[in-house]
Amino acid sequence: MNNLDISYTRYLDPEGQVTTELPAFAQEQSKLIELYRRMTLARRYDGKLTAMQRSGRIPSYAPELGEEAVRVGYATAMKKEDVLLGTYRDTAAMLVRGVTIDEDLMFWGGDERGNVFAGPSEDFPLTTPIATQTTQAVGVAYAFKLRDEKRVAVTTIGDGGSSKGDFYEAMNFAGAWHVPVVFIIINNQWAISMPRERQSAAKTLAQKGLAVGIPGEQVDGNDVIAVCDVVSRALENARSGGGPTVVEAITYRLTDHSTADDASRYRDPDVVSAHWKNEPLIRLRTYLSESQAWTKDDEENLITTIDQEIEDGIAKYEAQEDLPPEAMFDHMFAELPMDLKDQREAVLAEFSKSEENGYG
Amino acid sequence: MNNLDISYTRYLDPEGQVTTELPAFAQEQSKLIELYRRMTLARRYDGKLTAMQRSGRIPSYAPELGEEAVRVGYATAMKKEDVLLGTYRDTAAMLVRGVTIDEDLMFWGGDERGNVFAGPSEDFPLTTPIATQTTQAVGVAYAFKLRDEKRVAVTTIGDGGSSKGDFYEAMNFAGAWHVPVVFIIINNQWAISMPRERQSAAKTLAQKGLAVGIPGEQVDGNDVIAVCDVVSRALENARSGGGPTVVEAITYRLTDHSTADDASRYRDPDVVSAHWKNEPLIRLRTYLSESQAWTKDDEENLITTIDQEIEDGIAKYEAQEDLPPEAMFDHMFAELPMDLKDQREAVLAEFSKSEENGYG
Amino acid sequence: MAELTMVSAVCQALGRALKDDKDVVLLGEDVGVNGGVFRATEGLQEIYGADRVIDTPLAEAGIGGVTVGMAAAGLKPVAEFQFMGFIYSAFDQIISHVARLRNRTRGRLSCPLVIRAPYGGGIHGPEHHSESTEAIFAHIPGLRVVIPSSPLRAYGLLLAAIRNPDPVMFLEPKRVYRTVKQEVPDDGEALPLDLCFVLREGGDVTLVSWGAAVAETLAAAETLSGMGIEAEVIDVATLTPLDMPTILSSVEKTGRCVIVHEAPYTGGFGAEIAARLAEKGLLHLLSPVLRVTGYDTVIPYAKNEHRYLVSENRIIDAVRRAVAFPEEP
Amino acid sequence: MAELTMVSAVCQALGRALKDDKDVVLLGEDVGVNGGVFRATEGLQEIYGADRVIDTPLAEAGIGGVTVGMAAAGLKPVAEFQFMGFIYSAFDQIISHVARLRNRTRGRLSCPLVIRAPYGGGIHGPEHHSESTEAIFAHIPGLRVVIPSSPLRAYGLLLAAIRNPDPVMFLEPKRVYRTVKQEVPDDGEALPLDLCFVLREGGDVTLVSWGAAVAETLAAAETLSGMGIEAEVIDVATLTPLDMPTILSSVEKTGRCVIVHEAPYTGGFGAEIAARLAEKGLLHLLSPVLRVTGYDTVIPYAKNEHRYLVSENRIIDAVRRAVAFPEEP
Ligand SMILES: Cc1ncc(C[n+]2csc(CCOP(=O)(O)OP(=O)(O)O)c2C)c(N)n1
Ligand SMILES: Cc1ncc(C[n+]2csc(CCOP(=O)(O)OP(=O)(O)O)c2C)c(N)n1
Ligand SMILES: [Mg+2]
Ligand SMILES: [Mg+2]
Repeated sequence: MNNLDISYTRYLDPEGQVTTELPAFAQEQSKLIELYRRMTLARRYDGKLTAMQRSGRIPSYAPELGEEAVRVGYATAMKKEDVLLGTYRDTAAMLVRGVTIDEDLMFWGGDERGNVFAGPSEDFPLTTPIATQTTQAVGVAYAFKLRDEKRVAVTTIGDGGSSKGDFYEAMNFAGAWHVPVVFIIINNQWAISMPRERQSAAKTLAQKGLAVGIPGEQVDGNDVIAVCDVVSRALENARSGGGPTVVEAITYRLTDHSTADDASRYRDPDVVSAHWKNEPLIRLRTYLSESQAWTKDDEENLITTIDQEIEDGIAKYEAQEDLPPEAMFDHMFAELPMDLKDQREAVLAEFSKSEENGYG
Repeated sequence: MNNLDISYTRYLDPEGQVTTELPAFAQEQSKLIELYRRMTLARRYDGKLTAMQRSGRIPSYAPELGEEAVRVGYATAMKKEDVLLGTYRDTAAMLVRGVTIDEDLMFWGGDERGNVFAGPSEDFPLTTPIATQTTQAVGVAYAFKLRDEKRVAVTTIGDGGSSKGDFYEAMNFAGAWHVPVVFIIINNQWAISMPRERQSAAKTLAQKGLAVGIPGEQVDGNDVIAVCDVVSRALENARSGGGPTVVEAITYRLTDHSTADDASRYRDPDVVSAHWKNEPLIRLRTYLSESQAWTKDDEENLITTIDQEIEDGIAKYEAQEDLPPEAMFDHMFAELPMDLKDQREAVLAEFSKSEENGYG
Repeated sequence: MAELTMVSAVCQALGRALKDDKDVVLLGEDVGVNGGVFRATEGLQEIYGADRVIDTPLAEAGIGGVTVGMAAAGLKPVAEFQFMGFIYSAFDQIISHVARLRNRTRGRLSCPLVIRAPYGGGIHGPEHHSESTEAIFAHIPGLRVVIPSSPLRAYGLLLAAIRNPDPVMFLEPKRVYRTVKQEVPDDGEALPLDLCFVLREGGDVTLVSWGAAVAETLAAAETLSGMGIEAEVIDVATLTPLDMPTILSSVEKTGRCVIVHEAPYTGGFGAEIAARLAEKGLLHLLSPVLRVTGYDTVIPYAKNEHRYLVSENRIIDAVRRAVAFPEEP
Repeated sequence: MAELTMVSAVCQALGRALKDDKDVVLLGEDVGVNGGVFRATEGLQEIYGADRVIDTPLAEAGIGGVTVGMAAAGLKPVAEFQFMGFIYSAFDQIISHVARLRNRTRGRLSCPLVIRAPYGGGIHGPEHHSESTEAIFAHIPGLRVVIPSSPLRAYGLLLAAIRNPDPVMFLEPKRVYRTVKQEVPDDGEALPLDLCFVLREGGDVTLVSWGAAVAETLAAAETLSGMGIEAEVIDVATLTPLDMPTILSSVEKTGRCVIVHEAPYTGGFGAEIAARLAEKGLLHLLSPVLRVTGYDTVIPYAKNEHRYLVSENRIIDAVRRAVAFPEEP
């Protein structure tokens, strides 16, 4: 079998001990505290969304428990003018990018207006059909290159998604066209019930880039410093004309695939528990505490502030006006074609008849 | 950039000189003569088909001038019970497999009966939609494995086709399922007007296998001994449970992409002429002559025999009864559904009215 | 005998097929240990092994292609696509090969396979989980498109589909996966393909439907009966090849027809049925052929979905317009 | 001014668009140096550069996806799929994203792109080079499906498609790429989308067609005129959104309608038009709505292809049946 050579980056081990000298940005404690804050927001909000689904307040949700470091890390590495094309599990990254909680809640609540985020106004909405975002990212990157803009398209995909032909085609286009795009494979070891080992005979997922001649590397996806560092370098490389990179971030899905899933059907709870010792928040907190940069009080204050932020977001979400019935017509085209007018009228007539005070 | 390690096999160089000790089978001159005969048949028949298209006797054809060694080599390496899933350019391989000239002519003549070859009755017909045959090959190989049959599915694809997601998915399935399939990338340097270098940033196409954890290697596709040898080994490995392999055979398309193409629009005729010195027949003929195993007379006799064989095939093809009009209905389903009966009647009525003696 | 939901009836049919025919294999994402995200293959891997109930990598074009290869090589694969919204990557295989292999090879090779996919809205699923694109498949010569609307028909039609020597698209209306239960004996009896099922007789109007919308159609028929309008209700079941004789003879009797489906209006399969009536049944039509369907919009996310789906009220309105024609009801 | 074939008119429109709007880019397999396998982009790379007339790797799903990304990022990409038979790998992008991005984001992002594909049979191409699957696209809400049938309409409609802020599937009937020439001034004038073109007036029967079959339809109309039957001929041009008012008012006048298309009968877009007549024009119909179409079979390889394609004779037969109805002609 052919030899390969794939690098793996980690700075903080699961016990919060530094294994290699930290990169420059991580020498500033304020930066690390901000990363910690972002991960904590992700964790708390994730728990809230899961709870809201359980109590019927939103129809479905794809949790990211245990995977916060990857998303916070890469989103922090991005510049505002870069463009993100994520999957359905990239909520934490969207928050870092500037999507507000009420906007995000609308999405999960089943309202298209949740995709109208003003913050990162060129970012794509979360994508359901797996891997389709990756070729789109190449198109976005092509536009950047053509217009000579120093911007990068960032796209994510799961370990499962990395089996899809679209992803391969995306990498190949990116390599052939040498455009500024970074592919982040978020390897959380599971694609619903399919474990990583059975998804592909490839020893690493980073080596997928080799098929198309673009560099691939691995990073400890539970080490937010490492993710941020590796992605920053890939971004700078792309921004300065160095072309695309594939980054495989290795993490672990600590919970069900989605609120419709029951992972206990297909994986051993003991193995899952064992993975809790690798989860990303503890290690950064330990490091910060041991560096005297974080106290119990800080932790409590942070959680209080974040929970309030979340509650405020929920309140704002719940105060939104309901979607009008005709909304389903009004954004299909820049201008509603004549042929759809009757249908729109019919819907209006039906629901003005039967609904007195809007959607209930 | 990551390091890779891809082997390249060649036994005979373009001048017909042995560069490495020949493999066992090639020590027998009769075997080499048979390979030479097969390549010569391919060359002569290819010229004939091209001429027939020019004179309007068949509507289109995809020539394989210069690429005979790959197809003759891999098809010779296959066992009868293996199954081939080729592209539109694999005519030479089909002849080796036992498809007759009249059957093949029917295909190119625009008659579905050309796909009813009795020889290799489980082989797939030539495939037009690029790369779709590769995932099918994995399904065939899966059936072999499930039934515990010692057979291998062989599938080919072009350098252009190797960019398609289907091919990647096929390799990934094959790796994950460890099924007996051999992927042969026939890199003839061009996909219509797209040169290999712009198709992908990958330095070799063999390394495409690495993305999915299956071995990849290169072979001189104009050295029929090398192709036969490398593919034989891959086949034996697959047959004995060793799993899939990707073989990149490097050759050169010496003529137009198809009879509808005009390659002078996009490539330099001088470069093409230079490639004539690498073409596969000369080097084997030189080697055989220099080994005193082949004379001018042998050559003349061979060509006479082959040309006769081709003429006989054409005569048989032309003696075929015309396709009846209703043929388009009669193989859509095992049994014609009620709902199609009227349509079939209509066609029969229309063409019994207007055509007195069949298709003209 | 226990009563089964439609999804359990599907599972029972799959188990039966695996048991009866060693060439039958199931494949798809999460169909193995997990038993499918809807549990349509629950417990089957345990009984028939991971070689015959096969978890695939996440790659739909690949699933399409390997299924073709398996079928041509003598197996009888039943592939599950997790949702119809994710089947599109397999279109090339479905259109270019599944539907054509027999014809291309004049029967030398064939594609005795079944492609299963849950389809339709109404479960408050995320985007792309609510598609109804059956009309696309129904336009591809060489495919059979079969849609059950009850546990019994799911069992009988799925067995028929698996035993059929040609490819079948078996589309399962997931909205009714668990809404009704029926006694479904595991007797291995298939139901006939290529025939409509007349679910209710009536002389005033013909209601033609399939899939999940059959439920609202039947409910509307009951309500209409209370209003003195007797509707004949036809479940098309096999869209293609279409059993037009059954529909035609009903419309010859009633003179009026309302077609009900969840898919968008324009180019939905309802158009084909209406068009055939305009061709073959014109002299019998006493009123316009009406279609009660989804709109020509993307099916909305959960919050607005109920306003898109066909409702009993919309069916009743249409029937009353048809019956009153040319007056307004 | 030189007369242009349809394919040259396409090329002229593309050149015009590249010249007028720096955001326009072309991409596809062999569209660059080679100028496209049909020469629809001939010479354009030389003028506008390899950055704007872009050869892609051989990967249709990828072409679909990068086109979406380009469009959302502010370019106006025009993607060529070499033949309609190879577009299926891009379906996921077309159905899941092209048709939906505006709606999903309530207009925050959009897809101002054009997807071009030569389609239809009659050129004795190999298998998979002769597809007519326009009905599939016409069933997808959010897409415009536009089909020119002459050099002038190719030029004007393609410019309109490129300037349209929403995605357009622009399907070019390759059988007539070079059969007629017309003067096509490069005046940058677009033709209106979403409207049918009445190509010939007549009071006895309405012939509705699009694409290559318009040629046989017009020829049939001439022949019929010699038999005393005056046909109105409508080129639908934009299948969706459909301009039903133009068709309806013609049928209100003639009372008879024959629809002609090359695609298979069942579920072809002709069904939609016939269905709408059965709904909105019933009282005006003096005879069954007939469809002259391809059959529900795979379009045959070259040798039998002419027996599949719609012929002038078949159209004439159908019209005579319609006009004679209820008698046999
Ligand atoms: C094309 C496609 N196929 C199937 C699905 C259904 N599905 C949703 S998530 C999922 C597993 C994805 O696993 P992975 O890519 O590892 O991402 P993760 O969910 O672990 O983040 C599947 C099969 C889908 N959304 N899209
Ligand atoms: C899916 C698909 N896309 C496009 C085509 C049109 N086409 C036919 S051959 C060809 C180039 C193929 O190049 P390569 O794979 O290198 O094979 P070669 O023709 O050189 O043998 C193209 C684009 C096709 N047949 N199938
Ligand atoms: Mg995963
Ligand atoms: Mg090639």
